[in-house]
Amino acid sequence: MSCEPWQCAEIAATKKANPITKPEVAVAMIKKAAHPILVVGSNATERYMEGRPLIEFLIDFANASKIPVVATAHMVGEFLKRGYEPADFMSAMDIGNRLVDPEWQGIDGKGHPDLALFVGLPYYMEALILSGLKHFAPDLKTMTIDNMYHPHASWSFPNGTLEDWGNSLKVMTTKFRC
Amino acid sequence: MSCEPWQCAEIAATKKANPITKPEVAVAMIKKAAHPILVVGSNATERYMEGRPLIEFLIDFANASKIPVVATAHMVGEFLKRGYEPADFMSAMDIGNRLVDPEWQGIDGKGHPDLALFVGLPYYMEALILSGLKHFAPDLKTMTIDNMYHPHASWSFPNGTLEDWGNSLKVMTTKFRC
Amino acid sequence: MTSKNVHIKIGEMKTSIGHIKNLELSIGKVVDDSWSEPMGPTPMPGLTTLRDWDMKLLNKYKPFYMPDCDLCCLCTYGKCDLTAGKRGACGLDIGAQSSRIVLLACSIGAATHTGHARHVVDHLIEKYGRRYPLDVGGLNVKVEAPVTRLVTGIKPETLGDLDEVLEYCEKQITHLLSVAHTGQEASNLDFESKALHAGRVDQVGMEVADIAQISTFHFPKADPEAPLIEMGIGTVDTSKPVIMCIGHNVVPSVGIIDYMKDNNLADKLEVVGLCCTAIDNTRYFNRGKIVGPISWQLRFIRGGFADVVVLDEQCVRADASLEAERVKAPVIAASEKNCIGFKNRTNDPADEIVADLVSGKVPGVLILDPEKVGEVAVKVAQKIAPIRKKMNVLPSLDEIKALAKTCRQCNLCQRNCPQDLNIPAALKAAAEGNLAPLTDLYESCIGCGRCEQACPVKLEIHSFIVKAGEKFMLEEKNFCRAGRGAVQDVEIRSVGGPIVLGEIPGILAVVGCANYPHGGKDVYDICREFALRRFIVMTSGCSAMSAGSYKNAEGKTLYEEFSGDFAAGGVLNVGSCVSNPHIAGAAIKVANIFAKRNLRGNYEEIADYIHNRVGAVGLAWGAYSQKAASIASGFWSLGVPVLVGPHGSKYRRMLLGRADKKEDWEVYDARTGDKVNVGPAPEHLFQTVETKEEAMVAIAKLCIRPNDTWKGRSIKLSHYVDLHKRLYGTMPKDLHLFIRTMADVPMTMKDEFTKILEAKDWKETVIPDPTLLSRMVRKMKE
Amino acid sequence: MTSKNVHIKIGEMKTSIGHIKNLELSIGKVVDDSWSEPMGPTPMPGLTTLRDWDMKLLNKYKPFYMPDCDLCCLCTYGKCDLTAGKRGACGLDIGAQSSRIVLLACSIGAATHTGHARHVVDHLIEKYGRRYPLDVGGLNVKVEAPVTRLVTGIKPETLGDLDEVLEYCEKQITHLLSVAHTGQEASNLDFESKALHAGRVDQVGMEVADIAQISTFHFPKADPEAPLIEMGIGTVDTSKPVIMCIGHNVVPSVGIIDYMKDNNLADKLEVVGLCCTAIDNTRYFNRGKIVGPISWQLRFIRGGFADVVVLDEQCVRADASLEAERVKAPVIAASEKNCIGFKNRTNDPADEIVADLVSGKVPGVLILDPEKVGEVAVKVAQKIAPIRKKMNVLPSLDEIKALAKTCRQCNLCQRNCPQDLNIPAALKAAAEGNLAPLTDLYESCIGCGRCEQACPVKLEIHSFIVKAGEKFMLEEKNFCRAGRGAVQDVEIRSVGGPIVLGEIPGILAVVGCANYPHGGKDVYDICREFALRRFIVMTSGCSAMSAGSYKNAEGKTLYEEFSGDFAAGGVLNVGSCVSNPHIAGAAIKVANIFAKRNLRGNYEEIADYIHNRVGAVGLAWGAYSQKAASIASGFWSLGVPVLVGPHGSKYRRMLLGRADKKEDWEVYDARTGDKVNVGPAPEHLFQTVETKEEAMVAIAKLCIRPNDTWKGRSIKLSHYVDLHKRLYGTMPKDLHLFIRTMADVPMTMKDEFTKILEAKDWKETVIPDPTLLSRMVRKMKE
Ligand code: SF4
Ligand code: SF4
Ligand code: SF4
Ligand code: SF4
Ligand code: SF4
Ligand code: SF4
Ligand code: SF4
Ligand code: SF4
Repeated sequence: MSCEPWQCAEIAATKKANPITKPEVAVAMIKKAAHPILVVGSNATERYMEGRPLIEFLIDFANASKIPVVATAHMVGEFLKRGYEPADFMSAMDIGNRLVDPEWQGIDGKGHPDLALFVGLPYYMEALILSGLKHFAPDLKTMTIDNMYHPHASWSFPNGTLEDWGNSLKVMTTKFRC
Repeated sequence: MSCEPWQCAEIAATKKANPITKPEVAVAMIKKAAHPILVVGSNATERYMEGRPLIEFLIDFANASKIPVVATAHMVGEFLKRGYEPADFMSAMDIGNRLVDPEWQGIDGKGHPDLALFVGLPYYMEALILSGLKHFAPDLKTMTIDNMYHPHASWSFPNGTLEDWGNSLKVMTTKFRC
Repeated sequence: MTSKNVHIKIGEMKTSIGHIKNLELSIGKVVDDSWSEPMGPTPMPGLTTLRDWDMKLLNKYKPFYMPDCDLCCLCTYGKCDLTAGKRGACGLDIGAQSSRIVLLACSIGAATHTGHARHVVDHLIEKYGRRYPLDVGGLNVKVEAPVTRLVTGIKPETLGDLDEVLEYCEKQITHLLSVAHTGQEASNLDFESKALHAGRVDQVGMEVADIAQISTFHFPKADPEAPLIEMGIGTVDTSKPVIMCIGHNVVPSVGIIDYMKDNNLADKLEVVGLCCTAIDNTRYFNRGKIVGPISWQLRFIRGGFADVVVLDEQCVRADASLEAERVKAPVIAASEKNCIGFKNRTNDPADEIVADLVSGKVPGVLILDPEKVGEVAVKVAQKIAPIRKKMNVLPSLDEIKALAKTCRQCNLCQRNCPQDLNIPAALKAAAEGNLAPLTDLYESCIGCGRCEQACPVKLEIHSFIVKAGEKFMLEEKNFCRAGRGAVQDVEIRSVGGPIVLGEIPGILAVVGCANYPHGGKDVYDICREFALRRFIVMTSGCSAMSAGSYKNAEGKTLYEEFSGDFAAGGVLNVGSCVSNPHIAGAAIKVANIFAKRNLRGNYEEIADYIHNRVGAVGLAWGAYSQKAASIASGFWSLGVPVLVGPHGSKYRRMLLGRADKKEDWEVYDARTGDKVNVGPAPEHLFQTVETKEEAMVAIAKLCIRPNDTWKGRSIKLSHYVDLHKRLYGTMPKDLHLFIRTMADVPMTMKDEFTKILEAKDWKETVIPDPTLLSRMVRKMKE
Repeated sequence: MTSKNVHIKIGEMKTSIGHIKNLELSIGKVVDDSWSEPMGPTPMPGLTTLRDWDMKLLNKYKPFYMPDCDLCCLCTYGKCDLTAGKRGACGLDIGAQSSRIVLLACSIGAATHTGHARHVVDHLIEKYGRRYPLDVGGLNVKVEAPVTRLVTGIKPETLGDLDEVLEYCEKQITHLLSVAHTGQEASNLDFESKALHAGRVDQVGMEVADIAQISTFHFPKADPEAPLIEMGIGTVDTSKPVIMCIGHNVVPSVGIIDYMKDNNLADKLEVVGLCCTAIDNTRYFNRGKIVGPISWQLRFIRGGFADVVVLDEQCVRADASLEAERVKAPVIAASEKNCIGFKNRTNDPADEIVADLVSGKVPGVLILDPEKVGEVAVKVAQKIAPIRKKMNVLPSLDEIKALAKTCRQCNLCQRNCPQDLNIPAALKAAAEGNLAPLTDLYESCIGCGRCEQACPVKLEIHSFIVKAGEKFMLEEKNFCRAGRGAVQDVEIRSVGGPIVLGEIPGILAVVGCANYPHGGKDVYDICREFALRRFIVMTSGCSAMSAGSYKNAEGKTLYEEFSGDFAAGGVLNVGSCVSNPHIAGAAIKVANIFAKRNLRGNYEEIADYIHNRVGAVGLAWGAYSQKAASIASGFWSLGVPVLVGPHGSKYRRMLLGRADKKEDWEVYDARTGDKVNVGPAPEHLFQTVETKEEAMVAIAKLCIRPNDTWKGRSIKLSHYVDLHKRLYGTMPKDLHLFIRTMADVPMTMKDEFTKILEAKDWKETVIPDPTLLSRMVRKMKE
């Protein structure tokens, strides 16, 4: 069941995410990408692990991996408040819509992202955006680093506990540090 | 992929069949049933293994297991031609419709089937009937002994080759014989 | 007569009702009581008017649901998982959801036919005026619109009258669709009742469309000897420019044909059609040709035969324009229902459009004026034919063999093929130089192209199959009879008795699309079997084409072998999809003309009559569409059983009787008021059958009716037993349920039957005057 | 004035046009030219009439699709796997399929409103006659039906006129639905254009429904001081018999209220409503009470408050009757759209029905006569209240703690909860005696019951939450303002200028259902924020309720704190869902009354005006339904942007502008014909926002329009910047796109802006007279 979609009805996918069995694997895949981005949604301040909000784990991860962050909703303020400046901010729909445009040259203008990581959007919204990308951005790879399996991504962590999640994020951060 | 639905679009199932990994397991489950039936569809004379039509494997299996056979479409004639008398014959929809009626006492009038095996219907038709049973006959267990994974069944063999299939049927037959 | 929008202007007038000055009137309706038939109880029925009747049927034939999906995704409270009794966020369960999907399909179907009718009627009113008289068969057809009269209580006499009928349909469709909204109906049976209502409305919409076009375009008018039409890819003269029309709405085709006629080009180009437009083209123009059913689209376009592709509405492949572009055939989109993203050129000069299309400046245009479509299509075809030179994109046989070597044997094509065809094996053989297995797929392939979509190495599998089957394709030279339209009143008078008594063993209506499990031959075989058994066989749409696409031992097609009369052993093509109400209409007219039952707004009584007395059964062997769902629903509502081929299981809901439940089969005897058990006749209202053999046995059985005389019953049973023995290799197991007295037993089978009846503890019963309606009981009067 | 079915009978008459004998006429229409406004170019638009306008919008705001499912299962050629470009058996791809689903949703929505209007109008015509005059605001509202005039070119003056308008809608809906049939439209943009058309038709249907009921039932007529209505479960006097009406169609409720009034029972029973019926009840009867939005159904029924449950149409839980049965509250189904399988008792004597319901012989009945509904509901309530004693099925707190111990912590409830609420954790705490986490879920729970459906040990989780939150529930004592209906012409005259110039920073319309991500408080907060900022805030439907369900520091609800005027800082509840066209109508009237643009059949020009000049934005924070989709579509078509809350993403298609593509933002300057870049104003047409903070920033920004004067622009920007800084903690990054000249820069922000503009290499530009329509360019004349 760990690779069932987290929300019961999110089943209708013929092409399903490869499960990420170990955080190390995710890191290896991210390292292969030339233009990765990380999209962070509004749950970043609502989910807590080890008493710390998700966003703090993500800041560590972003600092270590140097992946440019796109903050959605009002998350930019939450990042800034914590001393991290996202590369950009816009609504989740806007970033989704740019990612399906093959002409878009990325937030830095240096090339269309080849890997988009997602984390912290409401599950169903993230699922829908990943579906949009699966269908309409065939050359883009997508990965979620949530603790909920997302069938529409290219790669997804399986469903897991908050502890698993915290650990995965920390391992990934460490792997990038070293 | 062996437990993907055989036809690409047959994915929309939240409750999916447990795969039958070995024919012995299927035999054990069948043996537990008090009132099993075997529904045989029109592909019984269209699929061939080892040069013999599926129906011949099924006659052996039915003879060995003593499971009463319900022949659909015009299969009754094909059975009779080969010297086997099915317990009953009716359209696939009729047997499906009776199985969802909790008052129905089975083809022998001795009790509602607790396990319905299906084999040899067109894949999509079998899938639909199994779905009808999953939704509307909650107390009934269903099993397919085709070589195509059927998500709507309770138990299903994974997708397999014709050789696998022939072997499974033969093993099952043997297990009942002994 | 009713008429609308007649305009009267009165400068000044003094009358008994006062002094009128400057009155301008548009007359809504001039009341005329020349139609003396009294109004029945249910004219213009609303959503619940016939609910009691529906529930009678639904209680006898309960829905069996087979959800295609465990979810509902119709609103944003969802998606909801409805597996096995779980309710969604709106409280709905899977049973109600399943019936809602049926309602949605039937509503879409009814809307499609009614929208089609609306377009045709509005166009014809604009062209010919509201007062243009309807004429579907002159004096031979006095009951010109049996369905409309029955449902609405209106007797339409002019085009303008049809407007009012359509307004009724549109109102009902709006209500019906609204019931599919979240938070409306909670009961699956009420959803089903509404789906039946959609079927009734659909029949009216179709009837309106067909009688409008028959009247104005002078299609064959109830003509048993409607011309034989050339059919099949092999009949197309490829030395001429070829205009190909795909769809269902004949209006743009009429524009093309008129332009050709007006410019003396009738023999200079080929106008060929696919799907129902093909049938209606040939009702208008007997030099038109029929390419084939819906599933022939890709093979004809890719084969390069068409120089211009004219697309109207319904059943048009969404990629038809893209495929046409590949072979450099310009496309004209001619319907507001299918604009394909093309620029609307309706108001541009024809020659400019022609130039743009011939030069390839644009691959296609939208033209919503049928006359302009005619001019542009013809001119483009003439100019481009010498340039295109019938360019095609089929690979050569050698290319196929070479390409087949790149196949990865991944099975994805087969897994994406709705027919589950063993393509990998065929390609393996092809790679080894043997094309026979590919050729073998030709007959079963429905031309959907899904195999190609799935192939990771982009093999054009459908083209491979078509090329491998090219010999068959080019040999397709057959005949279809142009759609005859309605059944004549006089025909009803002569066969009404034998039908109701059961002496004509049944009416078999073979209708609908080409989503066949193994190709069209089954349709031919079934039609021929029952024509030889002297049933009345009626066809329409793609099924009418398939029925005519095979030949007997003497090389004669079905329409050559059998007469087009509505009579025992006749094979009648009534026409296109919208001609289907002539089939329902024939049954209705049996009740009205033969049995003298009132028609007008008298739905229940007529349906009850048909259900218990008219041994009609519909077969939609390849039904695929929402329209087919609503057409079937119109028949169910009249109590006429419908069979579908295996893909019809995907309608996800059957209406099944339970022969094993004795209590389900009681009717009133109208003479006495007694309840009489009449057995499972007919056993089902909607049923999927797997094989042609099963279909044939089921057809024979489903023609049995409670009202059969002993003579009629014995004839019906002998067909049933005969087919059952031949195809099932044994006697039926339910014969005892159909024997009321020993006189019912077929002469030659007395001994066999006696044994069976004894074993089953059979008891004699009476032959009632059957009805499901308690108000029909006449006891008091007797 | 138009009127229909006036009947004239002339025995004999000689006139200049001849000798007439026995002529009976029903007059279709008496032409009267008192409406002097000339007819515009597009009255009664068909499917393609406004396609060019649609394509202008769709080119600027391109669809972004997020399929909910990789499949299409709409016909039996399928199911088809459409993943990532694979085409289905009909040739359709996922883009077209996605847009087809949008069309289907909008068609269902339009059909639902139009069907509702049809029922209301037919009923009222039967009761009051076709000639009953329309009056939505006396002399204060001369433009009584702006949407109808705009779309159809008809100026309705009587109930009978509305019939004609609805016929137009029904015709269009039939056509639109038919386009969803397999094999019709191939282009996603053409599907989208048709979805926009559905939105236009939907607005007309809604307007018809509301003006009919306002006129006949004497709802508040454009009254800014419509009464304050008690709202919330805490306001219900449970010592009285309680009749609860759920749904959208007020007609049965009127039957109940009239019966109470006629029998001097107005203060003897409580009539409470849920969903839009609640709002319309209170427009009719200011002692009616509002329970709450759609999501309050389960809590109110299970809480035992209702003695009789009357269900009409739309948004009614499919299990409402089953839940009512649990608390022994009889059910009356009062709509043909929702018969719930109950026996139709419409023609039975009221007292028989009452007896059957009170005795519990039947759990519910179908009654399609609103007057009989009234009598039966009241009598049953009176008789059963003493018997039921407000029986409820909520568990006690101790029971919850005990039951929580049986929880298996399997997570299935959470995984089935649309809100993804952490129920397992709350139950763990409850099992340990701590109910606080359960109570915390109360505000976010939308009462869908899906959690319970999934629970393997059948815990009634929603009831647990309600019980744990009971204190909040019983404290719900608030006010809603009764729906005021239209905006007065004089109001338009006084604020039209400030709106168009930009000095009133925007009109915020907060509409739609209660599928909120975190409860209704967000709605209140957003409304209050913008009312304080002196936007005009308009509300309707469930959102109007949520807006009134919270209080400020002084204990005042929103409707007490702010006036009901259409003026800066006003908060107006226009009414129920079908009152939404008063919002669109206000924008239309700005163009018509303030700017003197012709209205009649002049859709493009008015939409172009609104899109470029009227800073209106819709927010449907909890939109869930197909109706919400069509309502939004009606706004899109007028060029008004709509925001939805996160669940709105499940509409699966956004219409998004690209601020980063400079070339997308050019308009014509009507004065010169020059193309002028006006920046992304408004940036999106349909957009999902995740959080209330994001919504607020987006609202401020989306009110910017090309036509803003420098003063107006600087006001709008100052709100945008202020909210952005507060909620995003930083300056907007796109300010340079909105500055035309330095005069646009808000006074106090000169320095900040100057730095930004320098960094962005900004250049001054002009403020055009903006239009997307080349024909509006006046250059030649100047
Ligand atoms: S109903 Fe059809 S389209 Fe919807 S989820 Fe199921 S399979 Fe997919
Ligand atoms: S209509 Fe009902 S079952 Fe379907 S998605 Fe919406 S809430 Fe769920
Ligand atoms: S085109 Fe023919 S072979 Fe290919 S998927 Fe369709 S039916 Fe199967
Ligand atoms: S999908 Fe293509 S590669 Fe795979 S088996 Fe079929 S033809 Fe071969
Ligand atoms: S109902 Fe259809 S569209 Fe919805 S999820 Fe299921 S398969 Fe997909
Ligand atoms: S409508 Fe087209 S894509 Fe959908 S199931 Fe039918 S054939 Fe497949
Ligand atoms: S009732 Fe409340 S807790 Fe239960 S699934 Fe619905 S929103 Fe979640
Ligand atoms: S579904 Fe039931 S058992 Fe499972 S965690 Fe939720 S409340 Fe507990």
